[in-house]
Amino acid sequence: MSKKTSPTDKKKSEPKVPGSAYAQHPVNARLSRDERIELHRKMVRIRRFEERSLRAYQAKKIGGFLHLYIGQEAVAIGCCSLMGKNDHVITAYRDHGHAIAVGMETKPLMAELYGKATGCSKGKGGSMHYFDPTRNFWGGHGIVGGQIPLGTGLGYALKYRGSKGAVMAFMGDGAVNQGAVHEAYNLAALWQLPVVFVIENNGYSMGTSQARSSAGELAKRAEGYDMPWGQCSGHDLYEVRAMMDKYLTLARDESRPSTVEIDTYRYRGHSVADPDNTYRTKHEIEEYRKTKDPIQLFQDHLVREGVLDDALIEKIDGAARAEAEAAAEFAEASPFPTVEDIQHDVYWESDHPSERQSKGRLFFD
Amino acid sequence: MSKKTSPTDKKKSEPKVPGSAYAQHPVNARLSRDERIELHRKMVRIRRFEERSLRAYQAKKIGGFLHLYIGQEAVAIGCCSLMGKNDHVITAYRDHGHAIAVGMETKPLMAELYGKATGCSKGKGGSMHYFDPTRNFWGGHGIVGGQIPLGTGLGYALKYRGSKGAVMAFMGDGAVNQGAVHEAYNLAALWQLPVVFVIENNGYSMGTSQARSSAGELAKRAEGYDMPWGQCSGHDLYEVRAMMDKYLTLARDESRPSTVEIDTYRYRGHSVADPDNTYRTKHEIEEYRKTKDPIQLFQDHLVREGVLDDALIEKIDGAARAEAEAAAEFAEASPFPTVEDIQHDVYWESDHPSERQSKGRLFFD
Amino acid sequence: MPVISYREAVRHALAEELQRDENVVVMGEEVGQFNGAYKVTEGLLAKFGARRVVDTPISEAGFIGLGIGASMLGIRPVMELMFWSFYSVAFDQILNNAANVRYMSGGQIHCPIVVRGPANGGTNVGATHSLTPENVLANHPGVKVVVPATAYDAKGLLKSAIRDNDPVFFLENTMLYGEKGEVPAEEYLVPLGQADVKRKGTDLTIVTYGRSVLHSLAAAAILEEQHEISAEVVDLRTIRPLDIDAVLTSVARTHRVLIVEEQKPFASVGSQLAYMIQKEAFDELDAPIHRLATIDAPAIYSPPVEVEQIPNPQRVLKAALEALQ
Amino acid sequence: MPVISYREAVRHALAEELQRDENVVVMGEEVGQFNGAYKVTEGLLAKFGARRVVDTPISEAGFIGLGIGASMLGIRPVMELMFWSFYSVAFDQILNNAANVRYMSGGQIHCPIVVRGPANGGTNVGATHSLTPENVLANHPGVKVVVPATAYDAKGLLKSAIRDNDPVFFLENTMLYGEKGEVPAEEYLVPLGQADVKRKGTDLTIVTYGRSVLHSLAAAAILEEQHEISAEVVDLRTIRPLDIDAVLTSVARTHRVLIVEEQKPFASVGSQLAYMIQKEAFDELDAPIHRLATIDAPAIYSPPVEVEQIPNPQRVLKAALEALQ
Ligand SMILES: Cc1ncc(C[n+]2csc(CCOP(=O)(O)OP(=O)(O)O)c2C)c(N)n1
Ligand SMILES: Cc1ncc(C[n+]2csc(CCOP(=O)(O)OP(=O)(O)O)c2C)c(N)n1
Ligand SMILES: [Mg+2]
Ligand SMILES: [Mg+2]
Repeated sequence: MSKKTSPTDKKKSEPKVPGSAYAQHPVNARLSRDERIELHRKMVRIRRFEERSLRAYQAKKIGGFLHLYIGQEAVAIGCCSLMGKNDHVITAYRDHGHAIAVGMETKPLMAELYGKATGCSKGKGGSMHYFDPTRNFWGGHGIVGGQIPLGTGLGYALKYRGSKGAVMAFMGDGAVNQGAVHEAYNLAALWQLPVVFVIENNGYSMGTSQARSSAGELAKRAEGYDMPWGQCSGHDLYEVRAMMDKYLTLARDESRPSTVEIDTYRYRGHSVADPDNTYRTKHEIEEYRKTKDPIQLFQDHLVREGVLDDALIEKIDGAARAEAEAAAEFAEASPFPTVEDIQHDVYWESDHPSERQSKGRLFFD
Repeated sequence: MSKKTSPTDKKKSEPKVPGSAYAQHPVNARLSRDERIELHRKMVRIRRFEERSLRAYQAKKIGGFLHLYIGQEAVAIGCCSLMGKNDHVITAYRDHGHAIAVGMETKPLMAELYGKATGCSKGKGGSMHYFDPTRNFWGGHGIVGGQIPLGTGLGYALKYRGSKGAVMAFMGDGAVNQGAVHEAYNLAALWQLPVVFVIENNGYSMGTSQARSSAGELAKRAEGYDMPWGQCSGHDLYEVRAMMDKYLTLARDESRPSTVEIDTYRYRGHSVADPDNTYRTKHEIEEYRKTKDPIQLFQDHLVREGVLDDALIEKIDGAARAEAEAAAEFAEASPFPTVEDIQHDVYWESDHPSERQSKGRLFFD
Repeated sequence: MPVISYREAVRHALAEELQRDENVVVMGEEVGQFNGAYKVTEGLLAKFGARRVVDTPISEAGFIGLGIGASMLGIRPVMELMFWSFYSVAFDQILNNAANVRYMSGGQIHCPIVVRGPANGGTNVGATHSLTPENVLANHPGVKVVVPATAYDAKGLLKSAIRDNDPVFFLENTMLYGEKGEVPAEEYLVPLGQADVKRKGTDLTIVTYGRSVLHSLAAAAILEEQHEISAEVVDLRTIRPLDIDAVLTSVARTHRVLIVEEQKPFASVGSQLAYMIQKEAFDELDAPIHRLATIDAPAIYSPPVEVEQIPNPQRVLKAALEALQ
Repeated sequence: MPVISYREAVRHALAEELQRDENVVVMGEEVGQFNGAYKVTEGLLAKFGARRVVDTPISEAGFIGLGIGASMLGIRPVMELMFWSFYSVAFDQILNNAANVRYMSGGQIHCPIVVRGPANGGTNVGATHSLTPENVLANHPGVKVVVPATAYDAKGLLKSAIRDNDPVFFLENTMLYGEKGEVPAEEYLVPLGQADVKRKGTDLTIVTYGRSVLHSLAAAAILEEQHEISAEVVDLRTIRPLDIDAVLTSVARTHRVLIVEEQKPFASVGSQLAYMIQKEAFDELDAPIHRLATIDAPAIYSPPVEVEQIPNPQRVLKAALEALQ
């Protein structure tokens, strides 16, 4: 077993003084007051949305898996807040945060969890499969690591078209051990595609700690492909933005790929079904909550900066709770897909019968 | 496209003076006169065997693919000459050299190429699928990179049993870009399995130069898994042995995996069907032949050492030619499998009907 | 007889075989410390230790390939795929290496490996997590494919699978893990390749396997009660080897066939059965062979709709009545 | 009409579509500088340049996944698998991503990708290189599967495939690359999903596709000459969508069916056809549906034996006579 540094002692970049060392980074310094508030608001909206979805799950309104992002909000918000119009995002099944970060409405998101026809994927995808191509959001993918070649292909398309954009292809710390990820690394490095591979390292793949699943440092594997890489803490939203800005710029301006490993933490079990009692201590979770909660940390920054005060914090939180509740009501009131709907959205051609060119039977019984 | 060193300027370890810098390495110094001659003889036997097989292919005695190892002989012989009784070998489809190196007889090898029932795989495997488990030789595998997890599993079995042995899992320079290889690296490093991953870097995967297929240095990818790695020239048999001895010992004594990249060269096309005129110059091939031929280089060493003289060289060569001819005659005279044989060797159970435990139909029509 | 769950039955089979044979190793994602994603392997790590019960990274091609390699040297790995769906990333190892290496070596090698895990829909996990690959697996000569429907069968078949010298792919079902059944306290084996008539009948043969057996039995009960129709339910239990004789024997008595399977229809196990039945019992058939399969689309997430996409008792009932027309 | 080879027909289709649509990209191992492992793409790099004709590393999961991702943004990649057998390492990308992403997104995404390459036995390349996965592919709703037998069909179908907005898997055959046929000089398309009666007949319907069409035609000629039997040969051309009506029309005239396919038999395309024919034309059948498939074992290397393992004219002839008994 190779020696490992645990996520907790790896945070070399942790601020030593109150306030973020990264607040002055140009990408943060230039943020307006409203923009800062909006970043905070989005994190709060994710958290309240997910807490509400958890209650819906417990009430058996939601089937299948529900992988909560609670604790990781600064990663998706930090990264996606840097998106320009030619930037694209793809991620794994823990996708609620990214969906809200790219600007999706919470009503269709909640409806998707309820399996309703009004869901963002018409109730066909569920929690793991949020999509919104109109917002450059390409899912939501269930097979660990399987989205990474797709993301690399988005980068390929950008370069092919000459669009000056970047792709953020998110994955977990467990996903780096999928072969497809490495094949994609090599392709991106060999062809110099504008892709930032973002490893959201929350320390565990289900019940397996990083040390029990991966030899070596995760981001460092990029070196084997001559790819630049970085590591940062994902608790401080300013830090995420500072780090990602550099690699997104590298992708957009020089079409160079990179790997960025962002340390983060999930408070909840792997999915709602995970009893979460075999692989980490309650103490570990509490420590994170107390000292590194990304919403709390950023809120503190903004209070210190004079951007937020208690009243505004309350107001934002209340609105986020109300929004989550409204989303649940919308979901509840929406209709389920019909049995006929099962065979829609399978083929482009059968969804566009008047444009169909092929003949013959497409479906069998 | 990332900057690459071509195989020719990478041979930092090349001897500056006539004679091998590695002759004095203990693993070489301790070789008896007869052992040295045997090493030479085996390389010559490989080459004559393959030249004979090429003629048979041209005479349409052989079907499918024929991937010749000519030019790479010092790699298989150097590596396999270090095998102890608990050491195991697995490789890809370019497997004739390894088969002879582990001690397989050339008659069943040639018969296999002819598709005869007397072949080492009963005519079922062909050139790409030589096997001899009694000699710890686990094939001969056609899917690029697919043998590497298997080899890792051999190492797992050794460790599980507490056998002090090592596995050499060979692959080409193109194979490192298969996902399964990386998954195996991580497993071997994480679990500290006694496997040496040997990259036989002949500069090309089919018609694709290393620079066009792989970002970064090949062996260096091992670093991403905290695995020790080395590079050496594969033209000098002494050098191969010196390098491999170190990593085999690491595997046997400390159960540590490693990756060794051995620079080598194939004179022939990728397979006999490759016209070999789109991706490298005749000049490049001739240069290798003249200055780096592994048989010639080792022969020169042995002549300088007073171990070989012209008469003995002639005798060895003559015997190797005669052996190849005898193998071809054996192959020619042997029977083909029958149509009934098609369904033998599919299931252990149907091959052992008296021990069969299952019921029902195993084969369909 | 003790009544235990399907989950426990699988666990007991694993424990007994771990106990019996030092070469048996249980390996997979989360099988040890986490006690199994579906708790099938609960307690095995504590009992047998980390040498025999091994947690792996998320590298299905890597660790299944590793298991195949180890099996060539006599280890008997029982690999858990958290979902059989993930065979998609290990396809080459499973179906080129495990299935072919004996053949390509002219019979010199065999691979006593078991790959097991759930393969089913009905839990709203969407298109990529609901593959039911028994047809794809069984298409490849060299492998064996088992799909047990009950606790009794699961235990007896898994023990046979682990002792088998060929690669055996064992397809469980998350919807069955909690189902209970009588399982003898003493050791027993169920041989691979032997079908089981789960209900006797005279008017219609329902050929099925896996969870669809339960749906078929439920439908058969309704057929009896409400329609005075006597349906025979033949549970294949094993797809390859296939007990076609049991099927033909039943057809020779009922002359009508409905195949029920939780599969996408095109080139399914049911297609194969239909071909064989009409070929080998043409004159016995009074009507076309009918089939009820999963509605032909990727698995939908929406919970109440997914219930209608896969076989369920009402769908079986309807199909049975159609088959009898 | 010009007579060109199947290989040239495929190449012309690629060239014409590269010319027509700036979004078409040809990608795969050795397709560019090496001119293609089987020389299908010869000259395309020289003509269209490295932006449109792209050599890849040996990373099928990686580059096909990349192609799928690019197709979501409107690129129309035509990916070459050097052998379709190598789908084994890209299975997840092909059958979880390309096949499902439209569905899982509720129809927001489509993947206009083509994956093409040879899928056949008969060239003595052994078990791992001789997969014929049309049944496995077509089992997955969301994809289309094409298996052309002639130069004319190959060109017309490939052009349709490239213009199709769904993922199309196009299975060629190394044994056919050198076969010549008439191909119009002017542009034409053959729609996917339309079978072609390659020979008219009255006594027996031979349903087949791919290279087996040629064997079936050869056998039909012998049947006519030596046995006075008139066999109709229906070439499916496309497996999914399936022109089942063409098959049923023929069966309604001949009342006897032989299916010929170069596939492992269990759960093959032929199984599916048999199910459908007996279901939809039960009363038209005068005898059981027969099937001739590859002899059920991994592909043997030995050249003269492999000829006997896969369908060939003599095996088709024998099977046809049996089907007529
Ligand atoms: C190929 C594959 N194997 C296994 C799984 C089951 N699985 C889903 S998530 C997961 C853990 C992934 O951990 P990580 O990549 O760290 O992401 P995180 O859940 O922490 O966000 C596993 C094993 C899967 N979905 N796909
Ligand atoms: C998965 C897979 N993809 C493609 C091929 C076709 N193929 C066979 S050998 C080869 C080149 C391999 O090159 P390398 O690994 O450098 O080995 P070398 O031939 O030089 O010994 C290719 C592309 C294959 N057999 N398997
Ligand atoms: Mg994680
Ligand atoms: Mg090479």
